[in-house]
Amino acid sequence: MNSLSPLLLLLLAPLAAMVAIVMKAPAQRTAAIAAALNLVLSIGLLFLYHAAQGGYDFVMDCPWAILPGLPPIHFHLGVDGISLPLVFLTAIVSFAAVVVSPGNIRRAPEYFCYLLLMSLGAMGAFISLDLFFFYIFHEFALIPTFLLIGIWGGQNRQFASFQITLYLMTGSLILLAGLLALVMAMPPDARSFDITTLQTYLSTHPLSLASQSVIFPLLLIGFGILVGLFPFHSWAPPGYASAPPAAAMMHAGVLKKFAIYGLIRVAIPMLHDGFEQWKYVLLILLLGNFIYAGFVTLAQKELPTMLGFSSIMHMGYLFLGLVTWNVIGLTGVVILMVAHGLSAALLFGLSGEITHRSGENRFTELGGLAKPAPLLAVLFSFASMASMGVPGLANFAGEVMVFFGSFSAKLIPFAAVAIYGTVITAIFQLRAIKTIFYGPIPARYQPQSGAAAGEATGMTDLNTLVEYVPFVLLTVASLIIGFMPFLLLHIVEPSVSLLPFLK
Amino acid sequence: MLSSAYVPYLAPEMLLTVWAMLLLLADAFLSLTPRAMAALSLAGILSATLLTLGFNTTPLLYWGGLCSWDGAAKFYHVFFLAVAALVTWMADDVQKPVRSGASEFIILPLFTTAGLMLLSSANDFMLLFVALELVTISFYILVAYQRRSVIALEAGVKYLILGALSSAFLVMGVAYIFGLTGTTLFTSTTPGVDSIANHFHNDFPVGVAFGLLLVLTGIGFKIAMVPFHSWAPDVYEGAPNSITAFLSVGSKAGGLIMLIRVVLGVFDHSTAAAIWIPALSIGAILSLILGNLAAIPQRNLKRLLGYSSIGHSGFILVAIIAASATLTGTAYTQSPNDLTGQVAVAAYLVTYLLATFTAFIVLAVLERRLPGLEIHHLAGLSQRSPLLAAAFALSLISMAGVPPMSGFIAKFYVVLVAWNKGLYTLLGFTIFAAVAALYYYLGPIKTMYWSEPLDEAPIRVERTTRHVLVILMILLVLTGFWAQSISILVHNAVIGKGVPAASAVAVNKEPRRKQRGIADSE
Amino acid sequence: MDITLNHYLAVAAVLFVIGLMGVIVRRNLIIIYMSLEMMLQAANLTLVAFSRFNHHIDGQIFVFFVITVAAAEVAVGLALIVALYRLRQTTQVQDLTTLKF
Amino acid sequence: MDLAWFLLLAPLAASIAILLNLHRKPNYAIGASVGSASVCFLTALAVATGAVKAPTPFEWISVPGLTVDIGMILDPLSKGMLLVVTGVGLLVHIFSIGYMAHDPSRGRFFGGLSIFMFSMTGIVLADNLIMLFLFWEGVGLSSYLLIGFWYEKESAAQAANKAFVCNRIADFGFMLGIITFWWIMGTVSVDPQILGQCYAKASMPQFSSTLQEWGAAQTLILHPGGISAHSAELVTLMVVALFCGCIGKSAMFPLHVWLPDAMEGPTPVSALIHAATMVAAGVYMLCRIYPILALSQAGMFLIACTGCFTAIFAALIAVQQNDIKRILAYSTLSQLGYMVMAVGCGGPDAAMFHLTTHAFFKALLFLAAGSVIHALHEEQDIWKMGGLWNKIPLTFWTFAIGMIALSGVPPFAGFFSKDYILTVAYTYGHGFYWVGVVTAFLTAFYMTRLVAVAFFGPPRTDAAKHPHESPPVMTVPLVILAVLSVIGGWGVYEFGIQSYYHNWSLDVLRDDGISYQAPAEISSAVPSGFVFFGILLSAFLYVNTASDPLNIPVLARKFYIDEFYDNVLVVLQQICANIVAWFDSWILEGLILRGAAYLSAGLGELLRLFQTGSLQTYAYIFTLGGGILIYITLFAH
Repeated sequence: MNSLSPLLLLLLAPLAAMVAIVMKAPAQRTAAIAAALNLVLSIGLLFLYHAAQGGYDFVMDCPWAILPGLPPIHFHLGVDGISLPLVFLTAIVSFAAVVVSPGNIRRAPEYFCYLLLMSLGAMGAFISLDLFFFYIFHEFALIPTFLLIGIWGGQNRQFASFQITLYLMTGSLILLAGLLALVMAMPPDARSFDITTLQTYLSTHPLSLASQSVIFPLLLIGFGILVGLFPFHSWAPPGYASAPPAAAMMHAGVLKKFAIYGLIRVAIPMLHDGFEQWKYVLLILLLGNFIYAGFVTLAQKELPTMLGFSSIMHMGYLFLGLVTWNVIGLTGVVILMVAHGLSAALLFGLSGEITHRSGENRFTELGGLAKPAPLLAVLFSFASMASMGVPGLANFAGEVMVFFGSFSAKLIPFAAVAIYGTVITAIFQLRAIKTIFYGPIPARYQPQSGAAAGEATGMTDLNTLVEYVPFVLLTVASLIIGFMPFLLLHIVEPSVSLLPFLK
Repeated sequence: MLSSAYVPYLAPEMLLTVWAMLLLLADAFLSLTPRAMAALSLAGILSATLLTLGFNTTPLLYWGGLCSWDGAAKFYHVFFLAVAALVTWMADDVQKPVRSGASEFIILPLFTTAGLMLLSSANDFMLLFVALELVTISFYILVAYQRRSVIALEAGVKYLILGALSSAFLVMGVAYIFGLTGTTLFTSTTPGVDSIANHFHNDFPVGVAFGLLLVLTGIGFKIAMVPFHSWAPDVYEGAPNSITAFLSVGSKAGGLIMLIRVVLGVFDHSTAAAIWIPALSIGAILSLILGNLAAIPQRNLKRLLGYSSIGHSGFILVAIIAASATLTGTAYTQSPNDLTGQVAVAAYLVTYLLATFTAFIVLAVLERRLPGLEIHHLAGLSQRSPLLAAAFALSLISMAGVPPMSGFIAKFYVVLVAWNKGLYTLLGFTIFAAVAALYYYLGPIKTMYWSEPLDEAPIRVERTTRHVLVILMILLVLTGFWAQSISILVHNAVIGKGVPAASAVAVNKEPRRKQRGIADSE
Repeated sequence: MDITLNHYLAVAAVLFVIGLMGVIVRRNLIIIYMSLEMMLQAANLTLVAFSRFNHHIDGQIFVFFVITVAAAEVAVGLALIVALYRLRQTTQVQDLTTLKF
Repeated sequence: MDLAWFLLLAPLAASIAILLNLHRKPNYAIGASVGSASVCFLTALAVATGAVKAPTPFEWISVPGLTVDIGMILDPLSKGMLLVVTGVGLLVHIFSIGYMAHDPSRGRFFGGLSIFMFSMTGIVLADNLIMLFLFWEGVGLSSYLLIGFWYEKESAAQAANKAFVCNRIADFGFMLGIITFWWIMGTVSVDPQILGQCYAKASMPQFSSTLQEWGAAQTLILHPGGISAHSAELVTLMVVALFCGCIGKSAMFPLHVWLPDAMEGPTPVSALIHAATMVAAGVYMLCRIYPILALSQAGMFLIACTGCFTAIFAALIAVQQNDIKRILAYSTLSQLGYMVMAVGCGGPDAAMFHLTTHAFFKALLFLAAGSVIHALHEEQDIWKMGGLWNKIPLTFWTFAIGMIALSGVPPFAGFFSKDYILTVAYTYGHGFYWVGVVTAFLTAFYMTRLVAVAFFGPPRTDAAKHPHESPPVMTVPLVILAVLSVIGGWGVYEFGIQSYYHNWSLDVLRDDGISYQAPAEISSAVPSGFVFFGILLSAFLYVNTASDPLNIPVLARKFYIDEFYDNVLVVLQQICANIVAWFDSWILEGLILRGAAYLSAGLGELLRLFQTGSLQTYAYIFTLGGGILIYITLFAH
């Protein structure tokens, strides 16, 4: 299967846009066009994918490199029902992130290049079927994240950018050690970097329990750091709080999903005995995500940090779904990844707008913004409802399947905690809506009559098409999946059913 | 013993030396411009390179066994010539104020390079010592070349004293090894001829161990291994940029090939390995920790790179330890080439060369434009000169080992070989050091990209410099992403140790035990 | 009393250590440099002794190389020290501490 | 396409249209909303007559082992409920046209109503628990939006949050229940036939001892996954968990606190959502899954107790409230308690019967109260009214009819349904019966108090002196509801609401003496006597008084439940949150992470101190280091 794959376009579009931007093309427009192309393409792929039979489609495989001491590396692209939704997620969030960014941002060409690079990295990681590229592509995003937070970030950006970069680098290195260990622990003639080959081989010839129980925790910690598994979550809230909205959208919405995807694709199917052995640890840790992060979220006094912790908390659902390792739970995980990506991107984007327009992100100082900014209020409410798992928005479909799956796996107390998580989420999200949008309007957010008001900023709503289209797009996507989850399920479920060791 | 058939292998060194002498004479009698001198010098380097490339890599000994020729020798020859080319170009193009009319700054590196090349194929402690001193003495001059600068002179003197000290240790060590084995020859192609490798298979006298450790002290100085590292930060800071790069890459590589030839070529059997593996492990761990941690508070860029260079030595030492055949591991056998520690070292050096020269070219350019080379002087560089900022950032990121830069591949290899050999403790330190390294490499990037420039004036970069930088940047990314490019370069960089003359066809994969069997049967 | 190899080695070791001590404790660069030469000579003595007692000529050849190289080193070294003196009017090591930390 | 889908699509389309654009054009929004409600009602009529059949369901979620349809059940239960919802809904829509006429944001208001109609019909029609939960949350959402309609008011925003969070807490249990249901049954469908089969399964055990089951529940909690899916404890657990949903939605004790606060919303909302329909959804849900509930005696007992307690508890509080809407809200709580008690006592038909009549008269009471409030320019304190009976006669008379119906005076609707419940309760246990009777007395008492204080006596404020009668668009719905409140309970032979539901229950349930018992024949004279006594006593106390002759702070302060929640539970939770957050930022991130970072940097500072710049130090380090290295490798291992 050496023919070219449409997936290649997904990588080429941002690449071409970056080159164009370096060649002095108008930055935001070019980036937006590339992102839009990707979005259209990924939607097209959703329809073209041979959903019914599952498995990989749009495969392209060409030998890439033979490194000494390593099995051959292939440039192997392909998507199945698990990665395709994530490709869509990447495309839509990238588009939103590009469009949301202010066009007159300083040093625009650099900014959009970094954003595109993040998008490229995430996209590449999801469509790669070779461990080497799977890993490398994800790392593409590390330095752009550092720079985006550092250059265009908000308060405390220096500390946050260093912390997020170093922490994630640590995670990546541990992950690298784990992946290497995985490949190297195989008998020499069976070693491969190819994910499909590895899956086939390891599902029939599992590694010895001893090596599995050493390698799995490496992968778990590596991926766990990247996704913010308790107690490795400390990088996320300050990082997201300081990041420019677009970067936070990309990272919280998309890049974090890489780790969950990695656990589904690599760690658990390939090291299933190790997983069985360590899953109780994972269960304890995910309780930490729910309860600990949930309580920390309740105590936050600023919107962005609250969202940061809440996104940590919601990773608990994904982990719970993973632990079930049955079709229902895993399908739920995939749906929920997309759903959480959309809602997190929305929330971070809107939080950026609120902070930008009101000049404030502390709950004590905000209030009554629904009057001057009704559209913002509506969209934020939608996003919060999605995050709370209100039916009709995408998250509910995923969460409910995770709950069902975990019952099916007899993880009843954990399911109970997870369901209780929706209560905690409701408490803090509703409180956020209330304090930001409801109540009397502080005088300084009254719409300004005269333009000469100086520094006193009248609160403005999302006015132009460009301002609200990205948010509306994300909301509509969430609503469509929420109302019609079967659209996505048809794609996801057959591929999930092909995973090995399903219970 | 002297077989003229093998003389051509020495031709590149000879060519360089003779050419350098001719150039010195020409400088005395003709009034050549420095540019012409540099062009001539580069021409010499180019011809030496072409010569070297013409040789195949079949391992053999020549010159009566004083020199060896193998994949490693060829690789390091080319490597040093590449370094020399860059140094010469830098000396002419971006280091104008340093050379200040005198041509020795351009010509001396030729001698150094010849010495390094000789070092990479030495098979005898005597030759090794002479080659090493050729390198060291020419470096004394180069480091202190700006003799009106206090800093440069101070650096030169420090390098001089400590270098001489390490030479003394080295000679003393060699004396003991010689005394207890009766020879200075590493290995021999002829069973009848005495060589060090033919001794000590069952017992390993303390005296030889002592000698070996003294030799390691001398080599440790060259590669800036802790605790013999003290010179590095000071000399890096004081020397001209091109020379710092030369020291950092060339001299370090010279020390490493020396180390490989000694510990892997001669002393790589279980009783001796029990001596040097712990010693190098301690050195590696200390280098990783000290180099990377002490770099964190540094404010001077050259000094920072000096400390980081110590850290890099730590990484490479891990690979050398993993290269020991006495450690058993689970290497992958299906790929056409084995990944051995030696290959990892070579790969590391290639990526290190790219990154280091990129960094020092940028620093050399900036030296003339900025009030100093402290980190804070870089403020806003990305706006004053996007090219310089990008080049410097890429080189730092590569040194930090962030994918997909070429430095990642190097670290990847190191991790891989260490993993294969089960060196988990060293691996742990490696990962810790990598994170700490990222910390201080991010610092200058931060300053270049975030901080507001103190001076808005754009920095113009000359055309040649620009082109060289762009090429280096492309290589930095390309070699990382198309990782095979490095492996093509380095897959042969393996010493052909102890190959019996009878089967001179040989391969580097010849099992160790077999050689020992031959030696035992004598 | 027979003078054995060990005696030579001992003398050489003592010389070496004296030289080393000189490098460490003396403050004048010239003296330090002389101490370094003493260390090299200690090595040479070792080489010659081994050569003599083991009946290998290689060691003595090596000594010539060492002497030659040391001479070259001294030439460069002294030139450096002179240059330093001309610039700073000192050859004391404690004055050479611009580069530190 | 099946016509029945219009029940869902019409309000959905209206709400989307209003969300997208029409909220800026109130009159179009009203048109869309009222139009969609009319379509709903007409379709519901068609459905009820059997002209429209249930549509083909489509798969919403379908993975191996879990199938969730979107489909409809059209059985007597849902048809009856559908008529109530759409009928009362339409009336409230019409009433709102007048009531909200002066609010600039009324477009948004009608949008919320349409979302509500969409969700509520969804609940009624849902053929499985997940679909029911979907719409269940949907009504919660619309309730949240409408309670917080005047979001500038801090109290309204707070009340909206409270409502949502209380419902969420309950839904926590409900969701657990749904999933347990699926685990036991292998399906989430609530199709009566499927439930009937499960019910008939011989393997389904039945229990009578609560204590015995509590021990089993402990086993379950301590040993997760350690029991088989069909074990008895699990069934009880499932029943209790499912009942949790009802506790939230129907505002049973202890989650009743949100309903009185929900009165912050516009009055039509209170009438429709927080009195007539949405809060009754919990009861409807219990009736829908009644065959499953009946499997657990302990569960049923718990349901009956909760309902019974809430009934008398809320009635007691209502006695001392002064806000007209709050009195009605507590009355709603109390009546919901009745219904839940009826379900628990084995009379789902009684519950549904009361639900229907209650929808009529409580909607009536709220709308009439709205009319009063409208007339008095947003005055809600009954002690600031007075003497209204002849100034706004239409409102007064309809209100009075509602009050009489609620009190259970024969032959008004409330009398029949309440009597039926008491009968069921008597059959189940005499205690429940007597509590019910006392509640009936209290109901009569506080309703009479309300009417006496608000409508009789001298006007106590200026506003009360010059009220104005509401426009016809508001009074016509009142009249229609008043008529229904009078005749709603009547039954002639086999024709009437009571026998309608009775027939339904006989179809669904088996007569095995446990889940359904034929009601005992008791006289309705006793409760009626209590009711009359209550009315008379209250009239005696309250007609022509200027202040409340009773003064019972514990009732006026609602048994201090709100204070307990706000000052203990919420504060406790916040303290926990702050402690954990402190730990996170100071210990985990601060001490451990930054500690590691600072330690590294500090160590780096320390290490660079070796680099003194002195050549002699370097030589010393060189020698010493070399010596130590040699010593370690040669001698120390």
